[in-house]
Amino acid sequence: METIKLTIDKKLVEVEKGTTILQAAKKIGINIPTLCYMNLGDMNIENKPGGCRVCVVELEGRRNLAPACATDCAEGMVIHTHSIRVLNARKTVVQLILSDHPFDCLICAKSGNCELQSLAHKLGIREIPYQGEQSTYRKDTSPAIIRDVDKCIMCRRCEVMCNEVQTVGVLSAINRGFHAVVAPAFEMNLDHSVCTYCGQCVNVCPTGALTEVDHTNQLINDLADPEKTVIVQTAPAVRAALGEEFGLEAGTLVTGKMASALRELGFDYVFDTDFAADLTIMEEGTELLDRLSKHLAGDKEVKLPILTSCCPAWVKFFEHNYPEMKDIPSTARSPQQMFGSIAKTYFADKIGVDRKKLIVVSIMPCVAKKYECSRDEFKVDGNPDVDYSISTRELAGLIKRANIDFLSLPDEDFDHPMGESTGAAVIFGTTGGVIEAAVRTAYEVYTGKTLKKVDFEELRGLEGLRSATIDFDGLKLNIGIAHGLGNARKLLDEIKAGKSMYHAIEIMACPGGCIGGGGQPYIHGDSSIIKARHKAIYAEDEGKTLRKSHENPDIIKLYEEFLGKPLGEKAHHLLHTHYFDRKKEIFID
Amino acid sequence: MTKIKSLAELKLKKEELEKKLNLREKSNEPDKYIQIKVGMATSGIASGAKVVMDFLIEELNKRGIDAVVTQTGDMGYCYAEPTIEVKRPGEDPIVFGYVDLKKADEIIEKYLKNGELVEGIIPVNYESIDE
Amino acid sequence: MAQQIKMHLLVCGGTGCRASESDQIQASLEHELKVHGLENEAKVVTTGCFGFCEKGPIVKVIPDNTFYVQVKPGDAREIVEEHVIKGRKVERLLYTDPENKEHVADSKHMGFYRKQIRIALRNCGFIDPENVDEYLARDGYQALGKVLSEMTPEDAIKIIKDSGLRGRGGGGFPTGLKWEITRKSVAEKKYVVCNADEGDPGAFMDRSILEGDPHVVLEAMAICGFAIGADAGLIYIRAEYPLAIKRLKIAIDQARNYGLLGNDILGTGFNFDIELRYGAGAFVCGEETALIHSMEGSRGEPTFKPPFPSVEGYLGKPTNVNNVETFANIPPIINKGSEWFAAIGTARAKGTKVFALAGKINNVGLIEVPMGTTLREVIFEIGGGIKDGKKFKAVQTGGPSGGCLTEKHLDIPIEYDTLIAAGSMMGSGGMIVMDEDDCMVSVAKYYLDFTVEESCGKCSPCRIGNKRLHEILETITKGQGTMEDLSKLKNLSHVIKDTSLCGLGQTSPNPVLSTMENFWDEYISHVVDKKCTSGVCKSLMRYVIIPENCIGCMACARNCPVNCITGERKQVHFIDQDTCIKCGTCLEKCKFNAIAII
Amino acid sequence: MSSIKIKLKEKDIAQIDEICKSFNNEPGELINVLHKVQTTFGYLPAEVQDVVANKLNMSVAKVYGVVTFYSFFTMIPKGRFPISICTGTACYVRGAEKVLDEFKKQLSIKVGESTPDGKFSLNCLRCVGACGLAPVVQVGEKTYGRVSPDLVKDILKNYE
Repeated sequence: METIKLTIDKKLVEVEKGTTILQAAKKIGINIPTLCYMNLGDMNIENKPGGCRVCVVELEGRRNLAPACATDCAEGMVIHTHSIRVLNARKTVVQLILSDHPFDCLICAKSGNCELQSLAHKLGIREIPYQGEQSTYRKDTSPAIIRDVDKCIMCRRCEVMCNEVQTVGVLSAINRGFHAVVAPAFEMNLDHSVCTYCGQCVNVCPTGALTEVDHTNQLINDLADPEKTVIVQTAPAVRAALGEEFGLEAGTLVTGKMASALRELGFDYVFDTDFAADLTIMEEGTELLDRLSKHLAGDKEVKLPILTSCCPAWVKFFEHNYPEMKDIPSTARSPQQMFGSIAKTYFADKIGVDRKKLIVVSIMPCVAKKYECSRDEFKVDGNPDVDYSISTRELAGLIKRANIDFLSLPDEDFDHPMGESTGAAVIFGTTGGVIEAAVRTAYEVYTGKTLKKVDFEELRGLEGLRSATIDFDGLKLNIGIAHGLGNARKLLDEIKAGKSMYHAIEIMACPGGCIGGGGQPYIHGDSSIIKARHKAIYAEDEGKTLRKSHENPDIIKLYEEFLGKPLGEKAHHLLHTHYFDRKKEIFID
Repeated sequence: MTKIKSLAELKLKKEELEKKLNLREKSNEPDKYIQIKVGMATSGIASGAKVVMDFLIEELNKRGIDAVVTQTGDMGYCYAEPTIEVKRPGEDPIVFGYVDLKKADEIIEKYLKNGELVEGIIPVNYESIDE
Repeated sequence: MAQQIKMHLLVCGGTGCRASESDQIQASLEHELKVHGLENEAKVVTTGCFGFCEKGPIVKVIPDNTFYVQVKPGDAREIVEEHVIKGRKVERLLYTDPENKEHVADSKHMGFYRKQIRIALRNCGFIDPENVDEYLARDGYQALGKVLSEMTPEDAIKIIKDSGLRGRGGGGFPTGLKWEITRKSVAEKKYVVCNADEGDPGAFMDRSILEGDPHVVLEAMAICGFAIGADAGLIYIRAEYPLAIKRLKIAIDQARNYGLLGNDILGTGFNFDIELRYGAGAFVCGEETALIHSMEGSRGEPTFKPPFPSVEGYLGKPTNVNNVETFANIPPIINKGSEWFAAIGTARAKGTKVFALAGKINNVGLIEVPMGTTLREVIFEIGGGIKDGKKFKAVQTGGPSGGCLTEKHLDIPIEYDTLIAAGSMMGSGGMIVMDEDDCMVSVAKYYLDFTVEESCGKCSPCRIGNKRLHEILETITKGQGTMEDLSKLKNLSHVIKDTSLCGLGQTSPNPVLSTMENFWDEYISHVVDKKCTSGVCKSLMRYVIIPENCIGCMACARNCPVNCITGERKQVHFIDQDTCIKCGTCLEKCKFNAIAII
Repeated sequence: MSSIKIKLKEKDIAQIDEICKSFNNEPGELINVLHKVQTTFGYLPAEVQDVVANKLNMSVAKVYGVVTFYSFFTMIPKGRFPISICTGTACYVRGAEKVLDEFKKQLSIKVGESTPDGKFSLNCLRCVGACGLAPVVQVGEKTYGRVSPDLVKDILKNYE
């Protein structure tokens, strides 16, 4: 590999050809500030528009300043990252950005997590000499995401996520010059658009321009209401990330502390979505085997591959983009919704509470889940199965607000009956997990044999598109896995063209699966955090005594006492759903 | 239009076409060429100036002499019409009077080709009739 | 014997003259010739722009080079009856020399044309742009033939390099070097792009070339294609130029019919064809990366260079982008040789440059002069000096990216580096002349207004910084500026130049910096004295009554739209400054010079 | 930028379809397509952009992003007599701003707007290249040169 020698702030550094000044500086411990730049190296996502001009550096012999993020190193370069010229330019640029930014930091949802705020702090900005017109736009509140475009700084990260990574295409830079911002077509509201609410835009937004809808105040009121029984379910990916908000190293599992914090907050029952994940496997796995055997028997009516349906953003994505294939995904509801459905029937009966007085709250690594629980088909007489969903970030905020010293909390268990789960359910939290869990169960059901090894390494990893063939005792089952909607689109297009080789496909909207969900703690460009969460999920799985969904005793009991059998009538009614053609559902306002 | 299939064909084409543009090409740099001005006022036309002018243009072209033939208004020598002014490159202009076709032919053959003066020169003391 | 055509009546068919009904002049002339049975003796030819737009529409009579100005359709009869038939020039339509007030009959003797050397414009106003045969007659496509049949691509590049030709679009990058870099980029597909997105307000040289000589661009692009190894060309042209688009389309069809575009050009096996792409009103698309994104159907936002288009351009393929005027120089260079070209101009800038002269100048129009000609020659000799005998104040070169130069710069020779050294730039060749009535703060504000409107919004210094610059200038012209504003202007200007992503932002503060440098006093008088000496900034103007002259006729008071003038008949009147909207009606109505602006 | 709601007829959609097809439904031809469509409809209402996006298989957000980027494209229907005032530098220094102000005053509309009766719309454009005639005003296809503020009334009278 060809190397290049250059000088940065009087230090000599040798780097590979193709290294940017920003990377070279980092290598020798010089952290040049950036704002629009984003590099999620492990996920292969990069945003480098060179637009904010915060990372400019002085390059000897060059007429103007160079953006460190976009300029490749060249032999013999002499670079100054903090000369007076650079410092003045950088400060002025940030002052300019601030001059067209609302001054509501104190009450901004992003306060404390805002990259613009920390930058202003880092650069010691104490005044904004360039005052003038500020752009004003309408605030847009959807079921999951709030857009406050006044705070858009045109970093274009969300645009990259929405278009290049997710291929959803809701957001685009619009207008020109001073009025340029990122927005949906015609500045329409998100709920009129094809937005999937995956929340990847929220995850990368450096400011408060894109945030999730806040349900914490509603929760606080419900918890305080003596008339109401408030129960909670927590998704698997939450426990692998919540600790980050309390300064724990990424990948630290906080399952026990989380359970105890939820109890402290005042929930009447602390349950686990993992319980519902095991239930999902029972239904979805059975559906897979059912469709598979019919297909193998030559039934032309039965289509393969079967697609997972746990992810609400993914569901909305195919409803908008591939409605003609809406009979392909599994009809199984997501774990969140299965939980809600069982909670408001089986469990409500058990504790003798009317479903209207029973508040089911979910803690999700996701913002699309907020939208999912608002869907009409998940309501009974207008009462939702899951009342609302709280993101990992919101939960952390609540814990802090309630003066709970999270780190010194004891580890506690979930309540019964809906707190029992297996390792198969835990791995729902990461890409490949759902299908691995399904395979664990389907294998044993199909072959009648017990798996010697439950770990299917071939299904794991963080590659955006993966495939593996699992030997079901002679039946070669082709499995496809996609995370990130752009990758999903590739598999969908294959199916549409009749070229798909898969029997079953797992799709998760967010890169990394739920661990990289739109409701997770901000990673601020550090994709190694996703990796750490990924590891933690498998560690939790490994630590479980039960690792196959069909072995979950409370699930077995649930079928015995209440549901009957998987895909049975009651199960069909409570645990399955149907999909809508949303192709024409675009409104222009 | 037929396609031009080689550089040689393109050159031939140019030669053929440039004749049509000759008029403009020459007037662009008139000093490089013989300039002939034909007095074409009413009296001139009556006395046959137009015929002379047409003859000159036709014959110069036929005999391969590059010249710019323009018409001009009354030259002020009504008595001697038709009159023409001839200016060879780098030389002073000369005005001929009573130019009929025969005289025109003589002017072409003798003066234009070889610089030999012919009879019928009107002595003048100005540089050009236009200025 | 068949009558021979002995007279050509050239009618300008450029946009400017077309706007003054030159197409009707053409029709009337043709009609009159027919009426007089002269169709076989004289012919009417529509040409491109003569350059002398100030006095359009122009009709030029060949062979005697009679130059008729401001012709109306109704003048056709007189031209035919007097000039064509009787050989008498129509005196009243001749150009009048502003110096000696005499009619100039022959365009060769007009001051406007005397100092010009026309290379890029050589066919403009000379040939019928819709007739390929006229182009062929003037050595058209000979250069292409020569390159294809007798040269290697390297030979062609060498000639262009040796000629010293530099890009005429603004940056002045050596054209031959650009071609060489694109040639050396290895790819299975490459493109030649002609940048015809002329966006400088007040510049129209590219449009004139496209309208007056479209084939030269096609020929040059094909030559470039051969040199760099491309078989596809794209012309990115402003949609606001319908006439140029029409003529380009005709030219492309004609060239294809002759086999001068398409496959196996001139039997050499070389394939090259050209398509048009339309701009849609975005100045920034003159920047080559933005232009490429626009051609790809996206927002015309520039991207950071490198990679340069020569390496990674249209659809990710190596792309050579040159502007119209640059291309227009290529065929003559190939035909006449690099030495011929290099002999024109100065040591560092070869050849000629086309300028669009506009503003407060007598001869508005398009001119072409050798590099190194002085501003004084251009403005006072070719341009005929300042309109209405006013005093020259400044000349703005380089469009919104350039700066304002003053009296003291008049004798510098015009070339890329000297203009930059003087605080301006060549740009695409717009030259706007200003006189004593122009307020330089307002001029700077005008340009910033343009930049703010045309900024793409991608990078923050340009998006927000220019807006703030404009706002500060606005404050100053309103009389609310402070000295601190002036230092803010300076710092902001430097930072915007230093940090902006593309050429637009990197040069947009130039009008501010150059006016501050050259007209500091004017800024001070706006800020400190609250006065606009040119009388442009309304807020700084006060209409007052001169008591000695006021006879109390009440004309001003009666006509004041806001009734802010009071006073009894035969008494001195008074203008209430708080109510006055500075419309100037009183000044207009007063017959006694009793109203003054202070 | 919200626009007036319109309902597209079958034949309008067929027309857009045809235009897109003539460019092979190529997303890279978006700008050429929009030019053609705007020529056909006079402007680019949201519904039309939606159809274009659909036909070219691209996101309507991107189409809108392009439409709002280029000043040539408009989402507001132009008046029957669109008035464009050249504000290029040559026209500016020869008084275009005053002419523009007079038009605004006479028509009581701002730049980019149409009169309530849909008769006139007012726009600025950058240099039509007729700098010899500065200041220049175009009304539809007709160009007026050397316009001064007091000529504005007369120009408008031509369209009564």
